[in-house]
Amino acid sequence: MFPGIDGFEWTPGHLIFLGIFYTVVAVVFLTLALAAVRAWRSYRANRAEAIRWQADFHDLPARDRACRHALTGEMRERVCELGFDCRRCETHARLLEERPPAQAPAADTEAGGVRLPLDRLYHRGHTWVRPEKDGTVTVGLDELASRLMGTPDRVRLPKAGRRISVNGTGWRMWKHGSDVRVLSPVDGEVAATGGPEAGWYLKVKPAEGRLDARHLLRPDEAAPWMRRELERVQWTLGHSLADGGVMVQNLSEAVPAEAWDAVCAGVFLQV
Amino acid sequence: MTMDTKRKRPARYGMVIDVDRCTGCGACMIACAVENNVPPAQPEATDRTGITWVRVYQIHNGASFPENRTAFVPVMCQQCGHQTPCVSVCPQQAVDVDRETGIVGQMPQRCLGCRYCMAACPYHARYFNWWDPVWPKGMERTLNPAVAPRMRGVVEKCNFCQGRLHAARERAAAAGRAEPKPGEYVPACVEACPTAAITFGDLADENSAAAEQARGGNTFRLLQKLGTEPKVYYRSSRPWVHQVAQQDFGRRKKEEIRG
Amino acid sequence: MKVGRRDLFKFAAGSVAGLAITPVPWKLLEDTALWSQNWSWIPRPPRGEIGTKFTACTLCPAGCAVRARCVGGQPVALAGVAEHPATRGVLCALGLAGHHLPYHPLRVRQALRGGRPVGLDTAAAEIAAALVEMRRSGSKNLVAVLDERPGRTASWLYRRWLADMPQGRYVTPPEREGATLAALAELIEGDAGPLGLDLERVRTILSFGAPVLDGWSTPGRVLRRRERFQIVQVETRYSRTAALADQWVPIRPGTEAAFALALAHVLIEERLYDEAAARRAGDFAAYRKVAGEFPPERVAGLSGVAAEQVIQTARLVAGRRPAIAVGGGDPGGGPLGREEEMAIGGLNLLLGGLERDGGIVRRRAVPAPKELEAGAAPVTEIQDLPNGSVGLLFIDASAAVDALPWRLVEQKLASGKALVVSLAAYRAGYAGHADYLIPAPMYLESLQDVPAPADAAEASFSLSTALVAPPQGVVEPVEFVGRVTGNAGTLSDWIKRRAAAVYRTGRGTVTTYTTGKVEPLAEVGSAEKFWNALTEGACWQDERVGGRAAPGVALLGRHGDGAARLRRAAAGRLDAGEAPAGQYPLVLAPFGWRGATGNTALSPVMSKVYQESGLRRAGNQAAVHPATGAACGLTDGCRGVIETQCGSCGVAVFFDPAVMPGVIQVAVGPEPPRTRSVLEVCDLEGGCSWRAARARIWKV
Amino acid sequence: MKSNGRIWFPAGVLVSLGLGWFGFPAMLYRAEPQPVAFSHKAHTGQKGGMKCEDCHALREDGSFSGIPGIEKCAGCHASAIGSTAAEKRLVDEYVSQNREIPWLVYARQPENVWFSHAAHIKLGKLTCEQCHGEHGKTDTLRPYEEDRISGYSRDVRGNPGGKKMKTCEDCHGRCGVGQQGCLDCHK
Amino acid sequence: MDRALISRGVRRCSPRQFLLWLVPWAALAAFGAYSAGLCLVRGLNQTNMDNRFAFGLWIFLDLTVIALGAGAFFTGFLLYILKRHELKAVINSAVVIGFVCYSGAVVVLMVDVGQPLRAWFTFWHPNVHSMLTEVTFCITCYLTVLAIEYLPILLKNRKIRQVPSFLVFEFELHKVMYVLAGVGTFLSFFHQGSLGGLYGVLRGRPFAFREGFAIWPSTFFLFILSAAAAGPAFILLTTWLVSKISRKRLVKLEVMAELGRISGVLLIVYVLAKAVDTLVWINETAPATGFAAHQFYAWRPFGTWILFAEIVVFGLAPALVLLDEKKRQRTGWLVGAAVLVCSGIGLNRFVLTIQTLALPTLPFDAFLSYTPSWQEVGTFLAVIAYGVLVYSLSFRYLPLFPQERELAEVPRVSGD
Repeated sequence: MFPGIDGFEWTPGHLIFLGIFYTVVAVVFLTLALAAVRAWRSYRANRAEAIRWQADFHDLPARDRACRHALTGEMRERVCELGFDCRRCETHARLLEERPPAQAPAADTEAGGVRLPLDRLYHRGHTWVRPEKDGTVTVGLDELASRLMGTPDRVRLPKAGRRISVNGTGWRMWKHGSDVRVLSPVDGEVAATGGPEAGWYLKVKPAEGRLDARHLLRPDEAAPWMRRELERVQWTLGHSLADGGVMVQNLSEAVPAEAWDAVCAGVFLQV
Repeated sequence: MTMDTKRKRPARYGMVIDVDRCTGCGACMIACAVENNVPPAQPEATDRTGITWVRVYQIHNGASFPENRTAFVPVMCQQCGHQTPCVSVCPQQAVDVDRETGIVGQMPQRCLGCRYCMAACPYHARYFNWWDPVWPKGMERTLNPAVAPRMRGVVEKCNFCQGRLHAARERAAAAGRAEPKPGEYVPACVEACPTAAITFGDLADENSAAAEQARGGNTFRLLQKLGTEPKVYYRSSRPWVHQVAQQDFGRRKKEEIRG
Repeated sequence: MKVGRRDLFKFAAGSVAGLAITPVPWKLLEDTALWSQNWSWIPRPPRGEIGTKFTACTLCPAGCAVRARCVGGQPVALAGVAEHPATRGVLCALGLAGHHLPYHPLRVRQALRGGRPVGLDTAAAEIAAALVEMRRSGSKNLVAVLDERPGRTASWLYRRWLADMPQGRYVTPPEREGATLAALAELIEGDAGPLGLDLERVRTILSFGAPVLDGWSTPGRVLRRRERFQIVQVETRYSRTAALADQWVPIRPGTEAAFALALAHVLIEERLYDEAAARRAGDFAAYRKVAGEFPPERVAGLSGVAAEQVIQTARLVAGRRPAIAVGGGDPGGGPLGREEEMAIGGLNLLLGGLERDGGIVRRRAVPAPKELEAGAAPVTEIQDLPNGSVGLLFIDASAAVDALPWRLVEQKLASGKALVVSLAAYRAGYAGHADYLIPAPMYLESLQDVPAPADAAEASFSLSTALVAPPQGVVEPVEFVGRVTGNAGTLSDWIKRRAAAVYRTGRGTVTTYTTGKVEPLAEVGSAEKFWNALTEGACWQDERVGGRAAPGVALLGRHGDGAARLRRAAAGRLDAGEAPAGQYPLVLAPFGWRGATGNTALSPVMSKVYQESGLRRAGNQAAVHPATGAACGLTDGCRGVIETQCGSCGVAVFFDPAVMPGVIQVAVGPEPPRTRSVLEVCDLEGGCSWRAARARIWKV
Repeated sequence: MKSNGRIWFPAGVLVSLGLGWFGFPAMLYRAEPQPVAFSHKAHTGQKGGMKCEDCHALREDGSFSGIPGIEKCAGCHASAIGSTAAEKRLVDEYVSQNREIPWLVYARQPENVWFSHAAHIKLGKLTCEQCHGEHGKTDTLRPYEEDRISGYSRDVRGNPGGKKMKTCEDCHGRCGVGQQGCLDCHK
Repeated sequence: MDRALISRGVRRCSPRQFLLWLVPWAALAAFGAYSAGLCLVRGLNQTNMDNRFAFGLWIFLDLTVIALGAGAFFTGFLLYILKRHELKAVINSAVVIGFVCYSGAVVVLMVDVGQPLRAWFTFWHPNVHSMLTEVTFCITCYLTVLAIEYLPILLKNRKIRQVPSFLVFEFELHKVMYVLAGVGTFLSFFHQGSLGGLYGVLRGRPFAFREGFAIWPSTFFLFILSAAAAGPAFILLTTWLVSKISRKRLVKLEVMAELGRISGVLLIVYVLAKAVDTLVWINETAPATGFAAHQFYAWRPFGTWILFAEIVVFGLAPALVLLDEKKRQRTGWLVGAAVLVCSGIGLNRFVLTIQTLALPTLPFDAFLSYTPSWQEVGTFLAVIAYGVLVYSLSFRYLPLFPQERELAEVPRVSGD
């Protein structure tokens, strides 16, 4: 196979055969090397979180990737292709321009027994963002997620000063022996951490000093979304969680162990 | 290197086996086994797993007593001269046709034991070492140093007693000749045949007895139509032998079907 | 420094990556492959200087000259010697692997008593004591030596020593290849002396079942001259000889005598016989009368050979003279029978084969030392011993060739306390029946003399020199017998004396193998030089006996009962038996190959012809015609049981359309262990023939 | 911990390299001293004056005699020449007991190789040195090294300069003999 | 621990139940490993192969398994090169099946050769004229490719992908997967063909010998076609089987139907080609080598029924079913046809390996039969057990069926 080995002869057969063989081997290993180099670069560029979301997002069932505008009924059956990052979405921008958001409702809304306070914006990963007066934002779990997690067994919050990015890992929680990555709703630097007992988790200094909220759901949009989310949870479970039209309080206990992962995956958008 | 030490022209060693002379005594098989260090059979070995570089087949005219007739056909590697089936299939060049002798050589040391060559050989002249070779204690002293014993898991076959060719070449070299003279190199089976039924020689040499006999009438080769140009010829004056040896197998009778 | 799990993973990954750029994996890959080419358990042939030595094969009486290729003195390959005048470079399959025999796994390396090791001296002392006790008690029991290869110097020694003992008998197996000549000698008036066959000039061989092309006689004499004669093979079995014979006459088992008489009938009727020979026969008229009772038409009914074929065979044989008729039987199937041999002898006389070129010729015996010839015990064939007469039997089985059923030997033993001492190299054959097993040297391990075979046309003498050292504890059989019987003697000394006796004849020629030179014995110079030549590879060959005065003959023998015996035998051997044909509808016909009938060990590589190819049927393999098999409920390849009046044995059954319907051909040969040999169920018929027996077979 | 996390991979590589290039070859070969200290130089030099062929000869049939037997040594060393310990050992242990010296042959080919000295000397006209180098002028015998796995002599298939099959093929190719039939040189 | 390895959003049986499922297969694999060990340590005398039956059960297994594993390359080819995106639903499963089949075949080959330690000689001293060389090179290369294709699936494991570097590598590897799919297709194409050529070139075996184009006998192309047809059918079959055993819906029926359609189209082409080839062989190739084709079928039980079964029962019939759009919508028809296709490929490989060797060539040869020894059967079963084990573990811990989560979330509608 290698010129110089016992019995090697240059014949057309050898030339063709070995030519093809080496080409194949070279292509395979170059491809592998290419993937490795790219991976190394991405890793060095701290793109891991973005990639994780990108990969997760594409692995989500199409139904879970429904566009916010489809949820509100503005459009029919639209599936998001941008990882819920409406900031980059032309359609969103166009729709926003065409139909500027109506005046916010007067009072907190509610969907299927989940309260959606007005002072905050909602992320598809079931977090909310509340701009504070000092220019920071507070990030917490919405009611569905809070009830699902109840009191987590363990929470690992990022240290202050750590940069987080939209759809990257905000923090991690453990419950019922499995872990949940809560997606960060904002880009920014962690200023302080709270916890379940405080009702909020992170205080974040938004990147570039101000909150770009285009990708976050306004409370009025959040209601249909939340109803849809409750529906999804119920499908996953295969039985109703409603208790007289209102979602059961102790959701975290009501979910059977074998469905826990599936429910968390559905709620927190991960695979 | 001077020219006179080079071989003049390639030989094409072959043999003509006179089927009418073969008594089926098996001397060729024994002489071959002795010469080539073919081990005795393991207790479990059968005619299907044993190793006999030359195997004497008994052929029948197909008739029943008393019209039955038998002839013995020794079949060894036929040293195919054209499209040698085993050479092209070996994945790692463990088989080659020596350009200077026309002998198909099998290199057990190179062989990985895939047995593809055995599937390729229509003459069933190739044998696989299903067992490690075992000689009774002490008998390893009687092994022929000119031939290396094979290990299990490799294929072997007749090579016209390459060890004898080596010895003949060495004797010739000692005498300053590049090649042995005709008759100085003769395979063991040829030498051992009590009825001198096998004529061995260089078929490329018009004057050799083998070439002469091969040219003569009454000869045939096995599976001639396959076009492999075997260098082992058979001769017989009995028409039925020609018929049987060249018939197609479909005419065999049902009771001969095993399994 | 804290070492985490991940660090260890990284280290391991680094090690693996690093290892790939060291020689380790690649060298290991190469070395393991090389190892597979050099496995330590694969034997390595010895290296050493390659040389040639000469000896002679003693595995059968043919005594073929052997050229041994030796490496460092050890023979690694045997071949024939083309220069040898009789054997002509021929060596049979057995002989070609003879150098393996010293290392056979069945080799006996220690004296055994009842299967257990015993010191050689103890064994000798015990046997000697038994002999003394026999003499003291005045027992009438005989002391016999069964010599499986008569004619050797050792045989002469046995005869000489036994002659000194009142109850000593020198016993041989039934005459096999020499039987026709022995029967002929009985038909010749006066002392015929040894006879031989002039195979060099014969044009037709009429063979009654003799394996002419399959190891018969001296193979070199027959096979290398195959074109010069034609063969008419009269045999039930489609043997190798029958297959290559010019004519095969398949006859029913046991009807050879009738067929021979029918031929005689035709020869006489058609006046094809040799008139001069007939004139010399005193009883031609009586013979003619006997033959007249067996016209081809009648014999057709007996033998199953059509009358026309009988007539045509007779014409064929008579028309291509010199012709000889030979019998002798089969190495496995036993002798043909004395009456049959008489009839065949008669045919030879009718064909005018006696004392003519290409016929039966007179020759001289190989001289033996005078001390031995004078007063040697007579030769008794074993069947002629009275039953139950032998008290102490020595069996020199070191030269066994042909089958001899143990029952035949057993019959002769005195009931009760007969002692059997087997002197053999292997635990094979009779070894299991012997009280004492004394290890004997094997071929190539001891010096032996090779006298002319029974049918040689002239006397000859050569030596089988030892090429390898015998194992410790091995003793020359004749020397052991001498020691026990109180006769000192070294075999090699006596062989040398015999060579001197040969030298003293001053006749004949000496052929040196290395040069091929043939010189008159007289010119050798001295007995010592003759001996040296013999040990280095030479043979002596007597000159042909001249002065052929045709003697008077008696076609029916000299004893007067010939006609009656012939008639009885010709009526058919099988019908003479007591077994009812109804119960035993088939005929069992054993057969075998010379030297391979189970009395001695074969080289393990003989597996090539038995086990690893279908070339030879192994012991207890039975062949039947498919129709017969189907009628008996057998299937091809099944196991079966054969039963005769004498017992039953297991066989493997094969269908072969070449087998005569109604006949079961069973191979006598290297048997699978712990199987009763088919020989032991054969009908012994008075001890001289066991070649056919009524039998039945069924599938198991 | 984070900072030294990077050294582990290269450390593994380095350790492997060290073991693979230096430890492994040392482990792979088993060195065995020759049974007797023999000086070719002493025999072939001024004092001995012998030629290679005096001891390593071709026999009549073309086969090569290899290393001479003890009787050849005994021809001169029947009694000790000189008083060295090695000489005494030669005489006491081998010559006087008529025992063959179990030489370990560096160039001993594996069983499957057929090599004819006759063909190379008589037809190829090669001199001893062309293959064996200046072995005849060495003063000591280096230990014989055997590959523990394959059992080959290191000279045959191990040393960078060892004679591998390639060496044979190259020469045969250059000289135009043995047109690459395997069984030309294998048996 | 176990649960933390299972992908989110899908349900798997309890560890206990899974263990109970694994134990018999593991036992079978252990028994097979013992059998194979015997063959390696004591030599191939442990098998019932012989000098005439130089190939036996194992080669049949290799050929069949590799043909069935062709789904990996063909699905990859359709998905990545021809952009049939609906096949994404089965690509992971196909890769695992391919990997299992090929690695199993290679392992058995290593047991099958007499001197596995010298197997690398083929790379060192290749005889480029041998079909087996082509097979060896392609299979090793393709197995490497399959391993690389398998890698991202492995890295997608919930636990493993928590390591960012693995996650990133998986992502980047996935992006270049089309290159590997292309290479895999090329390699697969060739060695499926060479496996066919393996027998087709045997001039000494007129039963198998075929004239061809350039250096390739017709069986080369027939094997490619038949493997390409059988691959999707086998994926269909395994998907259905896994779905039945795990009692989960794994892919949408459209995907199954699409697999069936692909298989059907290729199968009909194959059947036509095979029929033409058989006619040419009967009328030209066989007579030229001195044999009349009918003679090959004169030996019981290998009658002409085999030819009929191969072409009609296992070829034409399933092809027609799979080409019928209505029948394709019925799981029963789909699966039944897939079973026929897969059996047909087995029969075809059997005929080429076993029947070829059983037939005599010399006029005085016997027709032989052969029964594998328990060691051979054990090794055979071990490959199957190995496949089941690897697949089961992959199914449990790796996301093999992307549609599973989606299908699991949809409320079950009766009649679906």
